[in-house]
Amino acid sequence: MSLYAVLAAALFFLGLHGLFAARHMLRKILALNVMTAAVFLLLVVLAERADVADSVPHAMVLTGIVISVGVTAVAVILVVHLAHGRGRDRGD
Amino acid sequence: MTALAWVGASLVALGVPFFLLGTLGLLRFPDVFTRLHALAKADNVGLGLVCFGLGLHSGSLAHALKLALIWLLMVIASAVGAGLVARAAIARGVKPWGV
Amino acid sequence: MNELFIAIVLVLLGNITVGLWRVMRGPTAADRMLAAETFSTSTVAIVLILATVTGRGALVDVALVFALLAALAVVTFVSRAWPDIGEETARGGGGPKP
Amino acid sequence: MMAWAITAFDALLVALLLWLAWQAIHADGLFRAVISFMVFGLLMAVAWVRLDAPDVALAEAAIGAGVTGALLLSALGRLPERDKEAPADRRARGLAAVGLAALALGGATALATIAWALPAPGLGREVTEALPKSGVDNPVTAVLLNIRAFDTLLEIGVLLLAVIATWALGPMQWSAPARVMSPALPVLGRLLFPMFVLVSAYVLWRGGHAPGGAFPAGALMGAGGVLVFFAGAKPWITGAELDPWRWLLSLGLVAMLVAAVGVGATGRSFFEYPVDLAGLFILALEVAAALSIAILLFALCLGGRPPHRWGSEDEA
Repeated sequence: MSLYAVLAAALFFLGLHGLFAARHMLRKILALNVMTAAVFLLLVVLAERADVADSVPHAMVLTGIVISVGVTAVAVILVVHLAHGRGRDRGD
Repeated sequence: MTALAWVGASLVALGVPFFLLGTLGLLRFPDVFTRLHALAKADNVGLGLVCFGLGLHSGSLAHALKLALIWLLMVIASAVGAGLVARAAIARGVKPWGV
Repeated sequence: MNELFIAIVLVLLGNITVGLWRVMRGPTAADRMLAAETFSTSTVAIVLILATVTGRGALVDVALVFALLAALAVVTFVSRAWPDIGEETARGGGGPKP
Repeated sequence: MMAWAITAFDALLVALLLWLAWQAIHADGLFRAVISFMVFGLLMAVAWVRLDAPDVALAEAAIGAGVTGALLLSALGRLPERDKEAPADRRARGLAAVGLAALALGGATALATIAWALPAPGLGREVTEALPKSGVDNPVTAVLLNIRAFDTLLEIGVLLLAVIATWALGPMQWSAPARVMSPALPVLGRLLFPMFVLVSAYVLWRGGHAPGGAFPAGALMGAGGVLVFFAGAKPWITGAELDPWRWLLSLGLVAMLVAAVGVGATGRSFFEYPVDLAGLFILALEVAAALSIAILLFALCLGGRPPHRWGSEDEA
């Protein structure tokens, strides 16, 4: 299981790096999603470690998954609007 | 019961070569239309064998019916998907290999 | 028997790994999409076998959800995305959108 | 033999997930990135299975592999320009990436070790003790709809806000009818719709005593709605009559608020259900939450205000 803890940490930094390094907005959204996945992973791994099976982190992750899809949807629509707005400004 | 479980397990094992062949087709076939076969045929036979085998292995009818439903849904999805991708590819002007 | 099943699951995951080559290579968007669809079939098989190994019936439901939604990606791709995407290198395909 | 094979499986899965995440952020071509991310979501569900979190795996299967993929692919079709990266600075970025990767690996191991060293009593014992009074047998459902029902209330509120935000930005962003018509599409919609209803109801019903419940059921129903809609079905309510939309979209939030405040009339505090009626309360809230999550996800996937008449709209 410790393998997955390392995965969570690595994914988090990967996503953080992507959030700054990626040029295209859509990639930034993907990076953000990778980071959320990493956080969920860490929560579930820690829940696994507890002495008694702990369902509170699972419930939090369930809530988090639904919220992250909401955030992704809003961000994606904003990117689409942004892309079209930019195109008009440049005159093409 | 144990005999049934063994038959089921060997059916599951028998499904694996189909997945491998499907991936081989995915990698080696020359164009989209031929590669569709890998998706629509080989993998679904593999999944069918796995589902059938696991159904026999579990020895419970309800479980086996659920597995059959899963297989049916996957077959529908890949049949429709393959047809759609082929249509879209033709509409886009992708030429079949050798034509 | 569980040993056999775990070995099979390992082989299937390796199979996905090899298939990723097609996602990376393309050449058309349809090829990448196709490869992703193939992976979802393999994933259903992996989840089903893991369900048997761990004896958790709930995992079969996970596979059921996958199977139900398997068509969603292809349908979205064909009806929404592909007609508009400028292809990187289409084999005799249409060029990028004007 | 078994332990070895399981470790190999985990290692391969972890390596694949890292590789796919890297590809999603840095691969050439947006489409390749999106497909990599979709495969990433698929394999994350396998990771949840390995981590013994079937509830999360169910939700991830419906949302990560379903709704998010559909959202990203639809957006890709609407983006006018491909992301062009100047080839000149790609080498410099590659070097920077190597440095950052080293840094990240160091930081990652440090973080993982720290997380590992944390004391981990967890709340498992408390939940198990409260379970008989909660009204259901599945601890995750108990946490979501009784013990921490407040979180669920806020979460549905966030989803509602997201829908309001996207609809406020203008009309629907992707057209309703499919671009490539095929006789298989309407058949697919007709065939799958009853299956979606059936399986969602089943997942919802199972939530009381086994993994499942309002979240996966709602997500599945929402994703199913999107699939059937993309296959050519037209919802019976349009954008011309927004009242039904308003009621449907706020259904879950209203139900949760009524349950939260309503118990106050009998002198109880916020979300404190009567113990003997808790099961009933949770069932009602689950149905409301599932329907509401389904409708909200569907509304999100429209990518904007629905048109006045289906099928006649022009894209913005």
